Amino acid sequence: MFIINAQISEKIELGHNIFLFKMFCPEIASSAEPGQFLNLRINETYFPLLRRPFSVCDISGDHFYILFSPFGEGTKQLAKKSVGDNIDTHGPLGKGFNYKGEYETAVIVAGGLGSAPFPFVTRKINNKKDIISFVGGRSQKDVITYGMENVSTSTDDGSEGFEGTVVDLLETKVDELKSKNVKVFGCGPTPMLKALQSFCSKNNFDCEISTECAMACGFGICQGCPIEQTEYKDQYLLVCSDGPVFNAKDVVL
Amino acid sequence: MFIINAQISEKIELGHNIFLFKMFCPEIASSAEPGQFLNLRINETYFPLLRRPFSVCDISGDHFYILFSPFGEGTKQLAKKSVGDNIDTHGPLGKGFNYKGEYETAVIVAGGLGSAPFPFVTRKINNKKDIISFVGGRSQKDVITYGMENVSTSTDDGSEGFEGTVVDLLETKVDELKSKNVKVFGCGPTPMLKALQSFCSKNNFDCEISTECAMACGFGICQGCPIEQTEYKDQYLLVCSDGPVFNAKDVVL
Amino acid sequence: MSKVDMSVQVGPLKLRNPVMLASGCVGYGNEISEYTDLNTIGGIVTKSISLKPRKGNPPQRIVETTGGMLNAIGLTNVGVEEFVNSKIPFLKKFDVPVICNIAASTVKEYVECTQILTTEETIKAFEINVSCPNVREGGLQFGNNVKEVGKVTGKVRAVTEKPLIIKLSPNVSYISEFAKVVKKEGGDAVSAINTLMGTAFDINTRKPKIQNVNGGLSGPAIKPVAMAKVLEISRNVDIPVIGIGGIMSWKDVIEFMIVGSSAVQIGTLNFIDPSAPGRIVKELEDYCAQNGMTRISDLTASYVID
Amino acid sequence: MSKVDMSVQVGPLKLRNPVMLASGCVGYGNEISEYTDLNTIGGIVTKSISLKPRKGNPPQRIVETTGGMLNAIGLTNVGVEEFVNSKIPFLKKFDVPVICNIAASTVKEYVECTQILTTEETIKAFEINVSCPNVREGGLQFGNNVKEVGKVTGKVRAVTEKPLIIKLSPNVSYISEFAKVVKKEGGDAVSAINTLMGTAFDINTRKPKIQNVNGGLSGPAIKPVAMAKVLEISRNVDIPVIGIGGIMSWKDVIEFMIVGSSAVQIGTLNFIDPSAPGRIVKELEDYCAQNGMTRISDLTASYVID
Ligand SMILES: Cc1cc2nc3c(=O)[nH]c(=O)nc-3n(C[C@H](O)[C@H](O)[C@H](O)COP(=O)(O)OP(=O)(O)OC[C@H]3O[C@@H](n4cnc5c(N)ncnc54)[C@H](O)[C@@H]3O)c2cc1C
Ligand SMILES: Cc1cc2nc3c(=O)[nH]c(=O)nc-3n(C[C@H](O)[C@H](O)[C@H](O)COP(=O)(O)OP(=O)(O)OC[C@H]3O[C@@H](n4cnc5c(N)ncnc54)[C@H](O)[C@@H]3O)c2cc1C
Ligand SMILES: Cc1cc2nc3c(=O)[nH]c(=O)nc-3n(C[C@H](O)[C@H](O)[C@H](O)COP(=O)(O)O)c2cc1C
Ligand SMILES: Cc1cc2nc3c(=O)[nH]c(=O)nc-3n(C[C@H](O)[C@H](O)[C@H](O)COP(=O)(O)O)c2cc1C
Ligand code: FES
Ligand code: FES
Repeated sequence: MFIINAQISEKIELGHNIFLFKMFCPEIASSAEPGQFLNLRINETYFPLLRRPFSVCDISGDHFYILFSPFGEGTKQLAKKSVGDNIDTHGPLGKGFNYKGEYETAVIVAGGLGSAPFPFVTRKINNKKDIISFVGGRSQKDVITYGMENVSTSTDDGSEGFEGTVVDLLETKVDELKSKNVKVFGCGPTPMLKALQSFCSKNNFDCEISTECAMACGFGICQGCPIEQTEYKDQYLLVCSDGPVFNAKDVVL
Repeated sequence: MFIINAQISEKIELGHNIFLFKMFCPEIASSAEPGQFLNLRINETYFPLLRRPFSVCDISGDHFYILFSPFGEGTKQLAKKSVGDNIDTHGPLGKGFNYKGEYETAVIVAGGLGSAPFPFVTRKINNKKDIISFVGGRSQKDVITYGMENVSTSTDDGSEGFEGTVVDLLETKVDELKSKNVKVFGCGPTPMLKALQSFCSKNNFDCEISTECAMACGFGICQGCPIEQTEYKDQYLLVCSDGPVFNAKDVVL
Repeated sequence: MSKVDMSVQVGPLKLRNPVMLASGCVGYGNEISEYTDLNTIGGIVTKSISLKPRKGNPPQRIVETTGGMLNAIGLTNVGVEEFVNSKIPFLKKFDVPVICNIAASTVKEYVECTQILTTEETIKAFEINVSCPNVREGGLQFGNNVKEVGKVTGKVRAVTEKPLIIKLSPNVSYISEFAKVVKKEGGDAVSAINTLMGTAFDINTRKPKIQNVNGGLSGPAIKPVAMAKVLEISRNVDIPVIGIGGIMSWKDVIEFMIVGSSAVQIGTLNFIDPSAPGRIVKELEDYCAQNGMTRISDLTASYVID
Repeated sequence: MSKVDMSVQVGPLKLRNPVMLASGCVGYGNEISEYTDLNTIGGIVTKSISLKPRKGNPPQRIVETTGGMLNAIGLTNVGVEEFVNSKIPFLKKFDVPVICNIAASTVKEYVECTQILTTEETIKAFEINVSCPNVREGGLQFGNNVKEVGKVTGKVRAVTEKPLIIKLSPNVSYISEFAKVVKKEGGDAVSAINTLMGTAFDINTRKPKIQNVNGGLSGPAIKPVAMAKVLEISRNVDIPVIGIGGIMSWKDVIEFMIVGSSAVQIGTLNFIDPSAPGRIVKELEDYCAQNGMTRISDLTASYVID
């Protein structure tokens, strides 16, 4: 784990208010795993005070990518940064996706900004397993398919792809999925992850989800990010250090 | 008085860590008087929380100038701004120099960043009265003579001009000054203003000084900036609205 | 957009909207009236008035801290007489409820002040400042002592029929105990909070940055503390609360109302942007309209706690 | 540059330098040891330990505020037994004074915990947390009640010879009253301050942003309040103070020492920059050397007040 300056080397606007930053940082680029995250100090002042977590979106050579949308104070300030600016970065942090296993087909399920970790996951799995990706959003502009393979889309308002949630879309493909030896990888808002969790449980699909929680430290020292366990109720797990990726069976959302 | 965006149209580095910003703002440019100040909101966040006061350094057409040195949090952030950036500006505020009067020769005395208001004062007086300027600093790099006329300099370490304080320098010219009908205009650190005050009192020179005080509001509503009166001891004056310029006879430093 | 009823009731005091200007942060209204039309705001609370004029503390009185500021003004004010003669006439020109804030060093002085001022028609209510942390003789002991606060409330109540608001100190363990005694002694409402006690030192001179050593902390830094105090009162005592502390936007006003405020006061923000109060009133109205609310007062104590 | 004596004495407890890591902000030292060499800091205070393991509060436990953060962890901890079995062995590997922080709901539980742990050689001192604002049964009533704090101090004193530090609540009017009773009952030092009580609400859901409703405010926003509390104790009670609250840099450490701290603790800053404590130690040493100081402890209570 590093606390290190990463320099913005490219600033790409992927779509309406969706930013992709390419950051130069060999240390992180060479050590990050898919599903891990980086905790960024937005600036040197105390506004915002705490770091902000972002998934490792992708890695290429000495660079890592992050993908985000200006939303609150921190992400708004981040969006205003320019090429050449340095950002104090803590990471790679947390436990990522267990993408290696025995399965044949990776089923990627992303909602909104939940697409962020999947370009890197896709790059790692590609050519080793089949990939089917399902990407949902509220509306067309919220559907982020950057860096993903074999994509079907859904929108709540029907402005693109299937009309309904991404898990509704998944339901329509359940027979096809059942015919394969799949492993599901999900990331998105908690209600979506809940739906995905019960969909996978019902259909007995192995499923890993990347969860979110307000964080203070991002590396296990503040106890700020508890998540309830399915089995062992006496103790929470920590999203930042036991996760953010968990097997869907192990946690209560 | 306005609360209005002023846009940086030029950013000049006058010397080692001394900045001159040219700001586009017709409303302020057309209404400011020499010795008044502007209260700048450094950014939209609460870091820093309060505005920061800067003298109107000069006016030209639709522009005003400010002169400053990165020093604390606010001025450091200000120094990082770029041409094109807007700065939320409150002003013009306070009472400026009474430069019109009956005198023949204006004697300008500035210490360090106390030079800030004098380019504008000089522009206003020039061609109407004689001007003699005395500019002091700790060392050569602290002597700011920008926009001033007929300048003698002093430094504490003797690295430029007279070796000693600017008031020491003034002392050496006392006979010459006494032979004229002078009015003294001073701005600089409080110890310098004190020395100037007693110098002028001793020699019976009419003298106006621009004072400094920590401020919260800058326009008379917080009572944060008191200055003791010479005569009427029951009540303070306010630096921001009764000043910042006072007749040296009227206030206790 | 439908018309929203922006008026609120703080006990017997009716305001056209919940946004008031806090004591000590708008002087006597003159300067701020150039930036915010006083006819559009809910009310203005004057700088604390005492029986005799007060010079206040020597400089330095102000220092900025992270997300806040310390002040030790020392209740500089013109005194009751000058207030009546020169400040009230200005405020009379506006159609805005004037709440007169009173500070004193003894119960007797609080009573005398109120007695003199209660006949002034322009004054629509009193706010009794029992909580100024910067005056050595008075203030602190009152504000942190339940019995004294009760006594001041009762005695002042006896000499005025006008709405009586007690402004509470946050530098106590259980602020609701103070709100309880205010209610018991006939107070109509409480204001919460005044500033938190704080200090800052210069590491080179080793001297306090403000001459009075301690000052009162205000600004967004204290908002979470102020919110908790308002909520504590709201959950434990049936008395209207005026929420104060670190309000910087219309969102903060809503948040303060949700935890129990009937109205709010804006302090430090006026120094940074004196046009903010007027703008916030408009933004609140837009918010209510957009959310299909008919009365802003429905927000008061609308918190949802499992 | 001449060699500076960086050591400080907190009552009977000698530290190699004044920079300690605050309870609850460094877990049990494992994670932070990757960023700051524990052998270089003054001391580490463990997360509050209770007799039995505690699950703590449900999420959301954290929310950021202006210049600060609210937390309501709820004293999540592994309990005394697991602490001894699995956490102490790790800390044993370092040459750093371990101060064991204890939290409990009853005086009896404080005593039992201390009794069990006092035999652990690795533990060099106890810090008794009488001031956690997030635990409903315990904590608050102790911390805001002078008698209870006195009682806890006396009873715990009776069962340990090790240096005994009481960590005080800031949510009181006169913190020096608490320091006085600690001294009287045989406590060796006080830590000031724990977090301020605060809250924040979501204006859309109208629910508290943290599940526990109230949380503890920490970070630079509270520094002026913490400074005033330390100064109050230092001016009124002859007992060593460990200053805590919003320290973000070496300058803040100096400021806390000037107003009376013998040592300090760093909390929230660890979350933002876990390498800061080690760096601050170096920066302090440079500052002292550059200013021709021979002993950093000379800074303690070196304030100049006219
Ligand atoms: C492990 C992890 C990985 C993440 N990866 C990405 C990513 O790749 N791209 C991306 O855009 N975002 C990502 N996020 C979310 C991102 O961290 C938040 O959007 C960001 O912290 C918001 O900061 P802000 O200052 O803009 O908003 P703030 O001003 O901090 O927040 C605005 C509002 O949103 C709420 N909020 C803030 N963060 C969260 C959260 N995590 N969950 C729920 N509510 C929240 C706040 O309470 C507040 O009410 C990730 C979060 C986690 C925990
Ligand atoms: C009427 C007026 C006109 C001014 N004009 C100019 C100008 O033209 N150019 C210029 O460079 N500066 C000017 N100043 C001073 C300028 O406002 C301060 O330098 C600035 O506020 C510092 O802000 P900062 O955030 O950089 O420093 P901060 O971080 O706020 O301050 C750093 C340290 O300096 C102290 N400090 C801050 N301001 C003052 C002050 N005014 N007096 C004494 N100590 C202070 C603080 O207490 C703190 O300890 C003027 C001040 C006044 C009152
Ligand atoms: C400079 C200043 C002066 C103040 N003077 C008074 C006063 O005279 N009487 C009073 O009751 N409160 C006074 N206050 C307290 C404010 O009215 C308010 O309670 C406090 O500042 C918190 O609100 P804020 O965070 O919005 O500023 C003063 C506050 C400041 C900052
Ligand atoms: C997330 C968090 C958890 C904390 N847990 C404890 C604790 O278990 N015991 C305790 O005595 N103090 C606890 N504290 C209080 C800190 O030790 C410290 O007193 C406080 O945070 C102020 O210091 P700071 O502003 O440097 O963070 C905790 C603080 C935070 C932010
Ligand atoms: S965010 Fe601090 S422990 Fe997870
Ligand atoms: S700075 Fe507020 S009155 Fe002068």
